Amino acid sequence: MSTSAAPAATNGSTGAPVLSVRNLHTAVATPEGAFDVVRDVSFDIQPNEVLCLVGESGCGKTITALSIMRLLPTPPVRITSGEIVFDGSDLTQMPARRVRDVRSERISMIFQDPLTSLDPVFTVGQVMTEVIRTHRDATKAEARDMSVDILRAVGLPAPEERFDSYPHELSGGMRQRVMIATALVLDPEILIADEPTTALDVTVQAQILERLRQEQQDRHMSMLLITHDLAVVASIADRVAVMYAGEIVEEAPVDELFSNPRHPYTQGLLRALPHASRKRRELVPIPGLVPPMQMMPPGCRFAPRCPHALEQCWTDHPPHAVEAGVGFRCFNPQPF
Amino acid sequence: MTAATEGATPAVEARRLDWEDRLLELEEAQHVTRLQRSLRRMRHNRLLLLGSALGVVVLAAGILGPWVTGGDYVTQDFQDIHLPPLSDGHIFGTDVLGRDMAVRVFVGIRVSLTVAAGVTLLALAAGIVLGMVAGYLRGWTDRAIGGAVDFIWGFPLILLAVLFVGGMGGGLFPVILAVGLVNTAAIARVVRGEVLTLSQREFVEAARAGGYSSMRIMWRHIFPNILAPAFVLASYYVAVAVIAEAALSFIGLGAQPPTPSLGQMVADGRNYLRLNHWESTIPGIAIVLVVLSVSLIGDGLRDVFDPRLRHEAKSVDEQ
Amino acid sequence: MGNSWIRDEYGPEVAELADQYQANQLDRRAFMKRLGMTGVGVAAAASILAACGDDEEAAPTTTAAPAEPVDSDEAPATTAAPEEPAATGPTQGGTLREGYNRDVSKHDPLTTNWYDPAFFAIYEAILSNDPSGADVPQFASGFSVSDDGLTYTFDIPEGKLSHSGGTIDAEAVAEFYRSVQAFSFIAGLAAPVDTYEADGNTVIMKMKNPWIGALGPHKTGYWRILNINTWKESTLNADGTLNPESSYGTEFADGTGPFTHEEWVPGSHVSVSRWADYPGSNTPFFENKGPAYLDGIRWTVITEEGQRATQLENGDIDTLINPAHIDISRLENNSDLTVIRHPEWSGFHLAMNRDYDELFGDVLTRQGLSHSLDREGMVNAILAGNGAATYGPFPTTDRQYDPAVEQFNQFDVDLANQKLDEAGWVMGDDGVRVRDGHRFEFRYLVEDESVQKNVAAAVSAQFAKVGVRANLNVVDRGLAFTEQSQPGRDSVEMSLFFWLWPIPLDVLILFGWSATIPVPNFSHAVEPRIDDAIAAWQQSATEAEAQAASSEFQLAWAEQLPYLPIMNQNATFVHHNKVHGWQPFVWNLYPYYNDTWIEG
Amino acid sequence: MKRIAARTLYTLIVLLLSSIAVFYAIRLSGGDAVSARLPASASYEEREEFRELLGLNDPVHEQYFRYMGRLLTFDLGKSLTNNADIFDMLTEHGKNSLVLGAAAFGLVFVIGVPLGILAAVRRNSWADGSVMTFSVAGMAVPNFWLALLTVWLFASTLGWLPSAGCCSTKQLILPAVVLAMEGIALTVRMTRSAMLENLGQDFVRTLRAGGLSEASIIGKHVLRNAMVPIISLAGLRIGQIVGYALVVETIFGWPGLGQVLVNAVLRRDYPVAQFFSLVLIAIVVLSNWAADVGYTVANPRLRKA
Repeated sequence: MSTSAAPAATNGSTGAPVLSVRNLHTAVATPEGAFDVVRDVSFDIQPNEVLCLVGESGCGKTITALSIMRLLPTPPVRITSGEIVFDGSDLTQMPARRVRDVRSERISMIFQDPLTSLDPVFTVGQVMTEVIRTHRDATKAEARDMSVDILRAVGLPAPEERFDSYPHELSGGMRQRVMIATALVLDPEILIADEPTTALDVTVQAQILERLRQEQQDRHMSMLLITHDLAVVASIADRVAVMYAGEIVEEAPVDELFSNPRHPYTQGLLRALPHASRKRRELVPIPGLVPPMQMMPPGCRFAPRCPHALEQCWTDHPPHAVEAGVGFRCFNPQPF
Repeated sequence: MTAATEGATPAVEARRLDWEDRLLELEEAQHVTRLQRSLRRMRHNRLLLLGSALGVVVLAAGILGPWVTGGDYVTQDFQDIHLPPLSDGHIFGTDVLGRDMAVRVFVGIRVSLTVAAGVTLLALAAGIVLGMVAGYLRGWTDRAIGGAVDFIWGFPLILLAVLFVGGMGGGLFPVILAVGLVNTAAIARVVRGEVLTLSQREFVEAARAGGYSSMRIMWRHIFPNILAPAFVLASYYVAVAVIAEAALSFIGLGAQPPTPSLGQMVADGRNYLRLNHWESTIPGIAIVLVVLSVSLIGDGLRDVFDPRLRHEAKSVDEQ
Repeated sequence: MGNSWIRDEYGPEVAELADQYQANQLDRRAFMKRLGMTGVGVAAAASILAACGDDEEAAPTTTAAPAEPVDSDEAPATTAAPEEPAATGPTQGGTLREGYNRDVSKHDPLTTNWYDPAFFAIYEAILSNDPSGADVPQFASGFSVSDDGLTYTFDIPEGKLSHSGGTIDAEAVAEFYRSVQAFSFIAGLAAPVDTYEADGNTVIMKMKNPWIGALGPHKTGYWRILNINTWKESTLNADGTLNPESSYGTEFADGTGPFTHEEWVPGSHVSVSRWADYPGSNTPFFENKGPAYLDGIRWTVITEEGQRATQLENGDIDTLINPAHIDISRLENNSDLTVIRHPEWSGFHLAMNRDYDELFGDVLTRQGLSHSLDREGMVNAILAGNGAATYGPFPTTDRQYDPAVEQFNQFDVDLANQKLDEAGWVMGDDGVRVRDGHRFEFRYLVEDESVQKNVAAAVSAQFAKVGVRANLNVVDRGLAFTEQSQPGRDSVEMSLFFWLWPIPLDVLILFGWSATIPVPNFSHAVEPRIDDAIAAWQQSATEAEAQAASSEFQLAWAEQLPYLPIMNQNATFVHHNKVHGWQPFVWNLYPYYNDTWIEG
Repeated sequence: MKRIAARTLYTLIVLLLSSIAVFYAIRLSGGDAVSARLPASASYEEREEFRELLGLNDPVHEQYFRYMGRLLTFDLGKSLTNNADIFDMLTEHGKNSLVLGAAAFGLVFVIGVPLGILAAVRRNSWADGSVMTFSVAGMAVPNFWLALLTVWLFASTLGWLPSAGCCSTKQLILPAVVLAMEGIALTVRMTRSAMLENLGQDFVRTLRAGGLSEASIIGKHVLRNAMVPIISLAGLRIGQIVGYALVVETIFGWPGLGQVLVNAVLRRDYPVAQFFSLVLIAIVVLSNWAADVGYTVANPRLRKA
C-alpha cells in the first residue's frame, strides 16, 4: 500500500468534492533545520458537509487550515509539497492576487479568539463594508444593508447599532457573531472555523455552534471545523478527521468514529472523554507526550505512546489504510 | 509512563525505554537557566556585540589614553598650532594654542564617561528608591512622587539643564544634577510600574500573608526583581547623559576650560573648520563613538532582558 | 609712498626711513632706533610712527581712498585691494546688509551700554575726524577755540531738524549737552568741561581748565546729538529721575542723521531706513551732501565667528565688521571682496583685584606674572598675527605711544620665576607657589567669547608654568561686569578685560584712576604716579604737555602694572566690491553711510 | 468631563510649580542684567539705585508675587536688557519658532513614518538595514555637531544654502533638518516596531482572510493601529524639539524663543527668562495634553473611558 493513497470515499455522497487536499506537507524553518508540522495530509470536503478536524493543540490542525487559506506566516512556515484543489485549480500554485479573490468570497475563515482577531480601531461596519466592497461592486449603502442583514441573521441584537460599534464595545459572543457574519456575508462555498468557541463562555458556545450549524445548512455550504473538543464534534460533524503530530491518523463518518474507532490514538481520545455512564466523569489520559519536532519517531509517530505497538511500528511508517469506508494509519488496529 | 507497557514484547519495551532516555537527553540539552538563555541571546545579538567592542575601545581611550599620553592637556606650543592629524608627535594634530588634540580627546572622553557614570549612579539610586516608595506605599505618596516624576520627565532636558547650569554657574556638577534628575524620573517611572505589578504576584502576596514587614518584603522580594529592568533602562539613558553633557559644554554651560570636554572642543574647533576641520571633527567623532557604544549596549541589553521585546528578538535570531 | 609732510618736517633721511618701515623693510624697534640716531625726539618719533600707520595721516588729502593701516612689527602688511572706480555714478536704492560681530545696543546715546554702527547712521556728532584724523565739522558748520583754550565755539546752522521734525538749534544742542552732563553714565570722560551755553547760532563750551582732549568725547557715540525734548518726554519721570522703562532708543530714536531708526532686536539685528528729509551734511569729506543713496541698512549680529566670512562669501551680507582672524587671509584672496584693516584697534588687559593684596599686593609679583607671558606667541596663535603684543597700556599706533614701555614686561620665564622667588613665593610640591600660608591660586573670570576664552586659557597655562594656578570661570558679559564691579573683595580676583576703544588715553584714565574704584577701575589699584599723570593730562593745554603726561602715564602703568597688558588686535572691515563709498577710517569707530551705494 | 477637569488642574499645578522653580533657579547664582543695561563706567551706587528702582533688591518671594500678579493681568513686563515689550518679543520670536518647530515636526513625521513603514514591510532587506543604520546614526550624532557639519558642507563648501539667518525658506532648511534629525531617527524605529508588532496581530490574519489587499491591510489597518503609540510619543517629540531648539536656534542665528531664552538666561534678564521658560514649558505641557487627546481619538478603546 502506498502512503499517497487517495482517501477512501467515506460517505454516501458520490458528487465531486468542493475541496480536495492531496499529500500536503507544510514545514517550519528553525535554526536546527526544517521540520514538517503537517505531513502528508489528504482529505476531501464534500458539498454541504461538515468535516471536523480533531486533535490536541499543536498537532497541525490550524496550520492545515491556514495552508488552505494561504495565510501561513511565511517565513518561517511554508507549504513544501502537495496540492489543494478547489474548483479545478491548485490553491498552492495560485498567484497571491487570485488567492485574495477566493478568500471570503468563496472560502471564508473564522478564528479562535474573537477579541484579538478583530481590528480594534475600526468599527464592525467599516471592516464589513470594506470586505464587501473589495469583492463586490456595491455602494456603501448597499454594503451597509448587506452587513446589517447578515448581522441580524447571525443573531446579533440591534444590528444597526452594532454596525457602528467598535469591537471593544461588544461581548465575546457578539464579537464571534460579528466574525461569523463577516465570514458569511459574501455567501462562500466553504467556511473554515478554527476553534470558534474555545474562547467563549460555555453558555455562549452552544449558541454559536447552533448558529454555525444553522447557517451551514441554510446556505448549503461546506464547513471545515477545527476543534479539540469531541463534544463539539459529536454535535455538529458529518465526518471527522483525527490528527496526531501533523498527520491524519484516522478519518471516518462521525457515528462510525464514535462507535468503532480503529486507531489507538482515537481510542485514547474517546476514553479521555467524560462519559455519562461513568460515575465520576473520570478521565483516562493518554500516557506520554507528543514527540518534539526534532525527534519524530521513524516509524509510527504514535508508537512511543501506543499500548499496542509492535516491533514494526517502531521501524516502518504506517500507510493510510482503508477498511469499510474508514481510513486510518495503523499496523495493529484494535477493537474498541 | 508505565501504563502503556502492558502486554508489550520485550523488544518493543526496550525500544520504548531507549526512546524515553533520548527524550530525557534532549530535554536536558534544552534545559538552560534564564541566565544562560540571556547569555545566548547576547551572543546572537550582533548590535550588542558591536556596541561592546566599541565600548571597550572607548573605555580604553578614556582610561588608558590619558595614562599613556601623560594626560597633560594644558601645555601649549605657539609654534605648532593647527597641525593636522598624523603630524610629528601629534597623532590627532594640535589646536589653536598648539595643544595636543589626542591628549585632549582622550581626557575629553574620560570627562564624558565620568559625567555619564555620575548621572547613571545618581539616577539609579534615586530612581529605584523613589519608584519603590511610590509603587509600594501607593496613595498620596505615590501621587506626589508620580506627579513630580511626570513633571520632570515631560520637561525638555536641555531647558532644564540650561536653568540648572544658569542657576548654579558653569561646571560639570550642575550638568550631572540636571541630567541625573531627568534620568531619575525615567527610571522611577519604570520601577514604580514594576513594583505595582510585582505587588500583585503570588510570592509577594504570600510574603504579606505570612506577616512579613513591608521593609522586608521590599528589600527581600521586590528589590532583587526590579534591579534588572532598572539597570537595562539606566544603560539606555547613559547615551542621553553623554549627549546632554556634550550639548551643554558646546553652548558653554558645561566643563570650564581648560578642562577638555568633547562638546567644548567641537565648539572651539568650529572656527577653524575650513582651515583644519580635524579640530572639530575628531572630538565630534569621539562623541558619536561614545554615544554609539553606550546606546548599542543599552539597546542590546533591552532586547535581551526586556520580555516585551523578546518575541521580536527571538524571531530575528531565527532568520 | 606719500610721506611728503615727513620729508617737509624732518628731512629726506627720516622720510626714507618711514618709507622703509612702511614697506616692511624695518621692524619697529629698528625704525625707532634709527629715528633716534637722526636726532628726532621720542614724542616726534611716536607721531611719525603713528603717521606711518596711516597713509591718510601721511597724505592728508580729502580723497576717499581706504585707509592703509600701519604695520607694527608683529602685524603682517595689510592689503586693501584698491577700490575700482565704478563705471557709473552712485545709484539710488537698495538695502545694505552688514554683518556685525557683537550684539547691537540700545539706540540712546545717553543711557546705552555701548554703541553699534547704527549710531553712525541715525545720529550726527557735532564734529568728526576726517580721514587724516583732523577735527572737521559734522552737525556744526564750523568751530573755533579761544587762545586760552578755555572756550570752544560751535556754529550751528539754521533750520536743522530731528527725525521727528523738532527744531535742533543752538539752544537745543546746548541743552542736550547739559543733559549728557546730568544723565550720561559716562559724562566723566569730559570732566574738564564746565558749562554749555547757547549764544545766538552758536554753542559755547566753557572749560574748567585748558584741555587738549576736550573734543575727543564729543566725537564718540555717547555725545551724538539727539532731540532732547522727545528724549526727556520718554525717558524722564516727572521728578526728573530716569525712567528705566523708557522706549527711547528701543522703539524709536530721534537723531539728525541720514537714516531713521526702524527696528532693534537685540541678539539678532538692527535696521534703519533713509530719512528723505535729511537736510544734508556739513562734513567736508562726504561727497554726498544730500539724503542717503541707500533705502536702508540692516545690521545682522553674527556672533558665530566662523559664520561671518561664510555669509559674506555666500552673498548673504554685503559688508562685514570683524571676521574671524583666521578667515582674513582667505577673504583677502577673494577678488570680489576688499579688506580694510585698522591696526591694534582694541586690546586685552588682565585686571588683578588689589583688594586681594596677599596675591597681587606687591609689584614684584605682578612683574613676575607679566614676564611669564609670551605675548608675541599669543598674537601669532590666537590672533593669527592680526595684532600686536603690548607692554604698556597703549596700542603702538597711538599718536602718544611711548616705546619706552617696551623695556618692561618682556617674555622671560627665568626672570618671571626669579621675581616671584624674590617676592617670597615658594614653589610647593604640587607645582603651586605658596607665601605666608597663601597658595597662589585664584579664580580667573573671562567673558564667554571665543577669542577671549583662548587668551584666558593661554594665559592660565603660562601662569601654571611658573607655579601660579588661575582657575578659569567663563561667564556671560553682563555677569562678568557684575563680578568685576563689586567693591573690595566682593569682586573676582582676576579677570580678563577686553578693551574696545581706538583712542586709549581718553578712556584708559578711568581704568587706572583711584577715583574710579571699583568701577571701572576693576583692579581697585591706587597708583599715585598714575593719578598724578592723569591730573597732569587733564590740565595739559599743549601737545607737548599732553605727550609728557601721557608718557608718564604709560611708563607708570607698564612698571607698576595695575593691569597686565597682553596684546591688541586689529579691526578688520570687509566689503563686497559692488558696495561703494563705505569707508571705515582708523579715527572713527565705524564707517559713515552717507556716501554708500550698491552697484547694480 | 472629570478627566478633562483633572487634566486641566494638573496642567495648572505644573505651570504654577514651574513658575516658582524657574523664578528661583534663575536668581540662584546672583548677578543680573543691570550690568548689561548700564555702561561699564556706571558706579556701584548708580547700579544699586537702578536695582532698587526695578525692585531687584526686594526678597525673591515678594518679587515673585508681584510678577505673578502682573502676569495674571496680562502685563508681561519688559526686558531688563533692552526694555523691549515682552509681549512684542513673544509675537515676533514666537512666529519664528513656530515656523521652525512646525517644519521640524512635519519633517519628523513626513520622513520618519514612511521610512519606518518601509523598514517594517521590507523587514531584514537591505532597505530595512539602511533605514535602521540611518536611525542609529541619527541618534548618535549630536545635533550641534550635525549643525556644524551641514553648515560646513552646504554653506561653506558647496555654497548651496545660507549658513544662518532668518526667515527665508532657504534659511529654514538647515535648521529644520538638524532639529528634526533625532526625532526622525526615533520615529523611524518606533514606527517600525509598532508596525511589526501590529503586523503580527491576529486581526491582520482576519483581514487577510477577508480577502483585503495588502495595501489596505498595511496602509490602512496596521498603520492606524501603529499610529496609537506614535501619536502618544508625538507630544514628547514636541518637548524634545522645544529643548533642542535652544541649541539649534543659537547655532543658526534663528531668532526664535529658544535663542531669546538662552540669551536671557545668560544675561540674567529675569522677566524675559522666566516668561519664556514658562512659555516653553506650557508648550510642552499642552503638547503632551494634545498627544493625550490624539491618543484617545486614534484609540477607540479609550474614547469613552
